[in-house]
Amino acid sequence: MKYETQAIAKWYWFAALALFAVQVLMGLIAGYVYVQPNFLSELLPFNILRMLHSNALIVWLLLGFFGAAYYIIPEEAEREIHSPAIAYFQLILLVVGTLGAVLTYMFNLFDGNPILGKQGREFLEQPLWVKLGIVVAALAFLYNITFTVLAGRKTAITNVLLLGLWGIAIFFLFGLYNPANLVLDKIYWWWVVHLWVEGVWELVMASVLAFIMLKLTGVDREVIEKWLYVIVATSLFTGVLGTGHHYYWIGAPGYWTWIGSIFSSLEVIPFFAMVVFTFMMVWKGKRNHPNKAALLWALGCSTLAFFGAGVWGFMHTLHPINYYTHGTQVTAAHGHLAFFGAYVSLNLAIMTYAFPSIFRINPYNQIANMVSFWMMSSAMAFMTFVLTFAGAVQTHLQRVMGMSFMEVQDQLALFYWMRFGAGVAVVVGALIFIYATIGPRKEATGLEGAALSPAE
Amino acid sequence: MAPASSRLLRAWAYMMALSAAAIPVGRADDMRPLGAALTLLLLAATFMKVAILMNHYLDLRRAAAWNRALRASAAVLLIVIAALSLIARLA
Amino acid sequence: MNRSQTDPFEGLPGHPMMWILVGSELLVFGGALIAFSAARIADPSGFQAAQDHLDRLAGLFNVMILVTSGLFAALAVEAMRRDAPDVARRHLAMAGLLGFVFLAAKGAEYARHIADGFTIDSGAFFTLYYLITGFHALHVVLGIVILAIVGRWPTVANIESGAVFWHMVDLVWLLVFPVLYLVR
Amino acid sequence: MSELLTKSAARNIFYGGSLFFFAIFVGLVAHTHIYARTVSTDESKLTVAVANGKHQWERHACINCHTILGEGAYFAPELGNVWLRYGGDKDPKVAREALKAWMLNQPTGIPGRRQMPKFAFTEKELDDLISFLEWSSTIKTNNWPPNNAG
Repeated sequence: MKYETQAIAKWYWFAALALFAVQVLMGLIAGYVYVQPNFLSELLPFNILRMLHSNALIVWLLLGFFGAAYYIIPEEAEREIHSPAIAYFQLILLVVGTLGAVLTYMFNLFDGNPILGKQGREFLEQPLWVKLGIVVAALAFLYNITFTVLAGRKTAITNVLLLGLWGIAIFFLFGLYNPANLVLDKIYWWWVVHLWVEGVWELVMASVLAFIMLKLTGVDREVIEKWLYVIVATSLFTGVLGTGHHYYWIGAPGYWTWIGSIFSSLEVIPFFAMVVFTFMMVWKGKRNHPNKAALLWALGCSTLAFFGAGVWGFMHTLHPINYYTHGTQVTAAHGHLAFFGAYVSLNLAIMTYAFPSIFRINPYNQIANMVSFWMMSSAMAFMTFVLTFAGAVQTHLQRVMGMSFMEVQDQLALFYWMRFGAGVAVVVGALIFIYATIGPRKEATGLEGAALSPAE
Repeated sequence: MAPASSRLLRAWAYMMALSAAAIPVGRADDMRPLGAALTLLLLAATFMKVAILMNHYLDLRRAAAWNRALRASAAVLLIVIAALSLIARLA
Repeated sequence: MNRSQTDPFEGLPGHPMMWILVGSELLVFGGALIAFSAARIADPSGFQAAQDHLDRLAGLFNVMILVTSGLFAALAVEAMRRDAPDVARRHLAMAGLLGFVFLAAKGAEYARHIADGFTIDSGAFFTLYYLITGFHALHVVLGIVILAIVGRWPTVANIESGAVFWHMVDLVWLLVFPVLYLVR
Repeated sequence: MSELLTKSAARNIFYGGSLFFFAIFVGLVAHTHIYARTVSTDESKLTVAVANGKHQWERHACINCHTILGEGAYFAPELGNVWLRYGGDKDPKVAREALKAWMLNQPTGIPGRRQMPKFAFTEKELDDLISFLEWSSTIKTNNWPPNNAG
């Protein structure tokens, strides 16, 4: 850590990790409800569990991104953050909003109130006041970050990161638009959801990965930035019109079936480029950085994102296939590995890299951290396989044979038990990760004598 | 005229001639269906045009590996299209 | 331009980034033409009937327009390499002008289709026809803008980049024309 | 200097290309917007009751168990076509009563069955919610879902 204000990231990541724990725990309970449907059914019904699971995920990933920005920007711009006070104000705002949303969901506070009650559109359930709070927080953040960047050195990494973060804020605004016409609602809902996760979030992902590669491998900035532009260009060139794959069956014109199929098949390219990029940089790199765990997460991130977002996305994106698989467990399988690979791993990678330098100690508990990587990754991969099989069976029975939904679900019980088992492993892995990164501190084992340069 | 320019002019003339060949080969001036042979011939003429364009207009002569790779992908694309078109004739 | 020995973009004219754009576009159009050919299998006679409404000679005319326009773009690059920016600009203007001729001819075609009652909703053939040719026409528009930009700042690298894009637009039409208008 | 030029050119092509694709996207969505209001849905039937029904749908976070037009959670049945599954196109009265009875009887509490929560509906809210589902079943969805099972 070269700049004092980089430590702001620490607080964002503490909050993020707390929510990460909430997220996986809620996921685990929801997974248990799949196999024991009466569990908590009156106290905390499935819809509430699922909101908590998905909302906690989104918010902690965003907190992670904000933290990453506060950590990366000073080093790239060679400036302290414009205003640490604003950064902390923003964090408080987000934490208050998050707590407000969680309490609102759990106790159904202000039921039906247009400002204070929950707004149940998928992923955008936050009460209006929370949404507006997020907008204010985003504005504060962008003001803070933009002024830091403008005053300092401008690199491709800051450029792309900033563009991604601006995009996140701008597209979130479409979440405030909720027309009574369900089709219109869905069309613009995807402007938030798709243009986030398959658009601007990819910019954040690529730039953070580029930063990690720059620091860990010691490859020339020039080479890394060239790759960065290649990746983000292909992701926007394909991803924007790739939105079409969500417009197949929601009442949009038929031409989207073609646009969506063609462009979203190509959405795999940026993810493939990220795999090639990370492995090439590590292979070419001359630096032997001691933080092996961070390297593992970064390589795992690009690889799992390629499979989860790229391959599993492609698998059912062609409209003749999607006609049958749309809204089945195939989608759930893809969603889980894509989010874990692309964005969870990314956050855990930058945290693994940066926490030791923020704490000004050697990379510590690397072994535990790497154990958590393999545990979570293999469990997520297993979960993905299981849900894919479940989805294939469901597609056949329900969409081809015409069996009723609940009858089909009964046939899938075994898969859901296996998914629950995978969920247990993910939760344990997550807890190990949290312990390894921010648990009791001790010096690293097995790295004695290594020339450590935590600030790199 | 510079030699480079006359080379480009020659490339242009070839491409124009190959395009004009679409009238007899692709029966561009009538409605009769195209047989398998003419379809293949038409796509072959298209490939030649594409190869000339890559070589001279895009100036890929200077990047031999890229020239080969792009030409090969164009060939693969046209072969796939030809195969699909022939399947459609059978269907 | 400072390129190392192992640069994969070695030898390509123009900016490497332009080739990323061009590569993406070629994949998109390649995918679209494959999709078109595959969709024909489901309904060969419907495609044939729809295709008979196209003006094949108008499509061929536009091939020749773009091939000629491409010549001017290539000549512009040659001129710029000889350090003759004014000549290069004249050639670029010519290339762009022919781009407008292309658009006018394409527009007239569209107008006839619409007058005949064929829109983007008139079956798979016309949906794909409008998507592919419309998307291509927008590339012609973008190409004209790019030619104007590189003509405004005429360096060798800029004009090479602009010409690369323009040739890609030309190349795509060379492929689109036989597949959409002639193969039957 | 040439390095700087290269970098700014990379940025410009990236921005320009992205903007181009985004502009096309915006244009198509504009057309889609009009299409959604005039072709794929019948806005003349989008009454206050339907709009309020959508509000009820959201208020109770139905989408976090069910799907509608294939989007949502995958825990409970698709509801975009539930109106048709209950025969609402043939006998709307019977379908409406059956749907009402179903919702009022939740949760069933049957062990091993997925449970739908008890929602505090007024009679009118319940009616509006069903009107929303009825309206949703008329959306032209390119013939999705493949069959009645949803």
